[in-house]
Amino acid sequence: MSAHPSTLYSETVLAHNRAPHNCGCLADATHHGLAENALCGDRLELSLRMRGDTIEVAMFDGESCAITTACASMLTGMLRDAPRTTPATLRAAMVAMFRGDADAPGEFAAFAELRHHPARQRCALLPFDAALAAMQPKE
Amino acid sequence: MSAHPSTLYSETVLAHNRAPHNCGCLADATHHGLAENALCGDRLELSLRMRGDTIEVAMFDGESCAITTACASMLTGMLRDAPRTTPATLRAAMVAMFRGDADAPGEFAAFAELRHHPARQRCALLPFDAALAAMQPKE
Amino acid sequence: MSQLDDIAAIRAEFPQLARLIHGKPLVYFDNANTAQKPRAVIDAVSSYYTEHNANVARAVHTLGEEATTLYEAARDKLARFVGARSREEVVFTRGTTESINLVAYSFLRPTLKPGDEILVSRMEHHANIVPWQLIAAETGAKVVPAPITETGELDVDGMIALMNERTRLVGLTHVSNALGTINPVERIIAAAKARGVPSLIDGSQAAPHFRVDVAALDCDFYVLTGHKLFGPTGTGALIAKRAHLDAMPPFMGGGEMIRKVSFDGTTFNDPPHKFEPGTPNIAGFIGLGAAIDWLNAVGMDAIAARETMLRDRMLDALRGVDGLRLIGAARERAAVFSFVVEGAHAHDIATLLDHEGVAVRSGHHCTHPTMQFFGVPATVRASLSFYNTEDEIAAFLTALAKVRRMLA
Amino acid sequence: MSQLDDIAAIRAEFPQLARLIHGKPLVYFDNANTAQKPRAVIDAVSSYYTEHNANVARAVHTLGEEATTLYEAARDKLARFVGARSREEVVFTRGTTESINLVAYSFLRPTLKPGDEILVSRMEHHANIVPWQLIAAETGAKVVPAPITETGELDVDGMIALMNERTRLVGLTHVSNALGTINPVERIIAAAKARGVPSLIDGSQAAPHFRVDVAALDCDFYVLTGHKLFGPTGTGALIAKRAHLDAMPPFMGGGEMIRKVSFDGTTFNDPPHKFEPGTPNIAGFIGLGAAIDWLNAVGMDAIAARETMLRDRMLDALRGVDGLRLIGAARERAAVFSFVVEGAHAHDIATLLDHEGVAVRSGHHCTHPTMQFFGVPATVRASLSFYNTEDEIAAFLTALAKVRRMLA
Ligand SMILES: Cc1ncc(COP(=O)(O)O)c(C=O)c1O
Ligand SMILES: Cc1ncc(COP(=O)(O)O)c(C=O)c1O
Repeated sequence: MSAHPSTLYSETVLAHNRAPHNCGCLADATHHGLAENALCGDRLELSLRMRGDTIEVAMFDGESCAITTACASMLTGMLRDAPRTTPATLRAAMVAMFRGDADAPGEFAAFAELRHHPARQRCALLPFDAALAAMQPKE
Repeated sequence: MSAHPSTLYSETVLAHNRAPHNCGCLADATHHGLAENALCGDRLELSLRMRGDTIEVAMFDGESCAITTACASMLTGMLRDAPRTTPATLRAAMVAMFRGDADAPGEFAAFAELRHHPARQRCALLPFDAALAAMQPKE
Repeated sequence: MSQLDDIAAIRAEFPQLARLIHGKPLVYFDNANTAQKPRAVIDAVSSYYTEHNANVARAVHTLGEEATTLYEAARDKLARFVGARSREEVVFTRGTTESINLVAYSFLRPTLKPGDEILVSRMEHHANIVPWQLIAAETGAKVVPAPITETGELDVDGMIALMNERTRLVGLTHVSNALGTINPVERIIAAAKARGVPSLIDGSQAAPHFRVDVAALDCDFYVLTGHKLFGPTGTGALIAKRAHLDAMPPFMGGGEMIRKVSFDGTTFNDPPHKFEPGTPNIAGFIGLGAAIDWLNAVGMDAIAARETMLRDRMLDALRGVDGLRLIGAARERAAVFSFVVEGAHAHDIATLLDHEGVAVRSGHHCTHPTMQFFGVPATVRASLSFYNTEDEIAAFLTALAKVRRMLA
Repeated sequence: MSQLDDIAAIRAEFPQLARLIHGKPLVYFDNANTAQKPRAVIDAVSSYYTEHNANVARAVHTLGEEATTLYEAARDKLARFVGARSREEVVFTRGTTESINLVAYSFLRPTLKPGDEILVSRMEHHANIVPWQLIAAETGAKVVPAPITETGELDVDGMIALMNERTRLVGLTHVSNALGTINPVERIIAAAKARGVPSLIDGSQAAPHFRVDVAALDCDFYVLTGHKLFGPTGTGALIAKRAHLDAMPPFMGGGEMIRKVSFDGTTFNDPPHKFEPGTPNIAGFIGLGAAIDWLNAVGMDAIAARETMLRDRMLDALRGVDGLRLIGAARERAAVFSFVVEGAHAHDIATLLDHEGVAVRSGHHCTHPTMQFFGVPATVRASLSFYNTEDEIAAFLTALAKVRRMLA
């Protein structure tokens, strides 16, 4: 049931993990979102600066595995000046990819191997869930 | 695990079942005891006329299977003018026989095959239990 | 054309059907007690242990992923097999008995009050009586029996008449394990729903014999047991409406059913996992998945058709036996027959039939109240499945005649 | 001379150990999660289904008697294996989780009052925390955590100091599944007994590794799970003092646990059957019986000796790895090792080790409070069994080094 292993930890993923983009705390964030992974206890926080329906900047913070870290690194890159609908759209594309329906756009295709690792899929979805949590109306 | 089947329903057992001894209600009974078999819902009532520590007469009544009926027929025969300890002694001999330790005395040896039918052993013990229940101090 | 047309080939897939009992070919007529397993099920269990054995939902290694995938695939298969609205509605349990206790403890008990009523028919298996009695005794509620008729059918109007504002749940068996009666569960479910009363249907004896569609039935709870469905022992399911599962507190606590545990407070996982604490019977459910695949390949409609044929043959045959009294004469019935024979005790008949290779059950079939209703302590029960044959019915009749001669 | 001297022959009895993972030989170091099964167990399950399949304690036919005899023989075997005082003390359950819930529901809950305390250590598995939390939430009692030390050992005096007149039960794991610590359970049992407090010992991780003597321990309840004991999934036991089992009300209701059912009142069967309603995991327990036979033939003392050797080798090896922090440093310990590695996440290590054929667990091991105590969200856990080898330890180390290079 498992495909060739090396493709899960591709050079793309490992490189993002070694030197993640947009890692840290966004000082002038307007929105914060947290997502947790019950399986490993990982927590990922995403902070956004939004103007209207546009995400201007996104940064992430937290202890996380290479899959989560690389995915958060890619996502925060994609969210620069992106419409607020982007996290939901991309998450749906990821889930479709895990089902084997189609590849996710851009660098996210690096996670295609997760279709053979259901236990790790949650790791890649964590940054999306944190972004969605951030934009959830609070009170 | 099962031995030759025919020996369980031996001619001895079948004959007792066809024409059981001491079947009916003992008009001048001093003691009554009831035993039930949860597996099949059978009920067997044993009535005794006792004088001091001696069982003078025993009779049984109830709907029961051939094993129970034959055993009750034999037991009530053995209990005529028997000491009150007889049911307990004979019951222990039956249980020992089911374990394969030794044959039970007299006609009860006809039930030796029950050692290969644990689910039916309770059938043969029912008359003994009714007798013991009868002699149990009541109030 | 159905695979069942070549019944010898079908039987060859059930290794135990080839067994000899006291030197005679086994005639297995105790299917309502437990069913025999096709080779595909036995192999699925073995191959889990020889190739994929690992715990589920915990480890990220290959074996753990394989075991989890196989285990959760069984849930998908069962969900589709019984027409559940979603896989999340399927909670895996040890069997029907645990499924009903789960509903009793988690759904009903928390809000049960003195005077509340739980309405079940008088033809229920103990599993659909005793759990309710336990929680009733604790809370002051009571279990109300709904009437049945002399023919062993549910008195539908009588049961509906007993539904009132104190009724907190209606429980009914889809098919009676003691009488073979197929109950008009739709009517009872609809009547309960009209009164806002939740319903539980015991499908233990239905799922193995015909197509079940839980969504169409629209009952609140449907329960079944795997070992009667040609699957491994120690498997079963509760199929429940999602809203109930969301609202119900957990039954048992432990690993997997939680999201986060601390001594300051614990949060629970989503259904169905909320109700599946600890390591489940992984091999068993993988085997149950294989059983469902097997049944789908043969086709439940073909199975039902063949069983109807066997039922009619058996009914004709039994009606022709002198001094034999059938207990239960429902028009809608499965191939399950309880009977008593004049001058011969059920246990003696069962033991002596076994000496001829014929396996039937004798006793009360875990339905004391039903036996009491018919005034018999015990019956002999012959219950058939699709893999039984007309030749076996003939062998059974010959054996029964011989047994009666012995006991006469 | 022990059979374990020919470890290749022993390994050959465990078919799954021959598996390749990603083309590499499987190194199975996830034994604390679930154990692999010897051929004897797999065959016992299969042969039940191909030869003896029938329900237990119900039918008088040959198959029913065979199944019942095999099932009840497993109870005798387990009773002897753990040194129970009698077979009636052994209640079969789905596993440790159900065993503990049974004690919570039937033993403790009926008399639990607001302010009552249930004392368990901070190194318990969720299975020995959450069931108590559920009944505590319902009754107003509370679950009190007993302290552990930085070395991952129980603070015995600290735990004893927490026993008071409100303490209704003391629960403690015999061996920690997260840390490997072997607890001095005798001291806690004795202290509890001196105060009239019943004790429950979680033997899930003890029974597979060394000889357990429940009568000598003299705890009130001992629980274990079959799948970690080289037996089938869906099996386990509660071993309890007979007086408790006699006094406890039933947990779940259904068939077999009753003597007589009527709508006017129901009487219950004797222990252990009182606590085993419905059709049990028959095949599973027959397999568990085979596992115990197998363990007895090899000898628990030989197993314990070999595991001590493996434990020492593994400990030396792990201590030599730069940047690796062992979580738990108890002196009395099993061959279970939790660790974290600088700059590498537990999940990444586990997944990448799997790519080298090495199966370890990563995560919280169902012990959130223990993880919180050590301030780590997750660890990698390598847990060994007697069938593991020194070569596998070497392979594990090589793989770990490779994984760290990849993640660096
Ligand atoms: C110490 C301990 N207790 C309880 C359990 C729960 O056992 P099970 O999941 O078999 O019920 C486990 C294993 O997961 C364990 O290691
Ligand atoms: C109608 C019915 N309900 C419930 C049960 C109990 O099922 P299980 O023993 O598998 O829990 C049975 C079978 O024994 C049954 O026939």
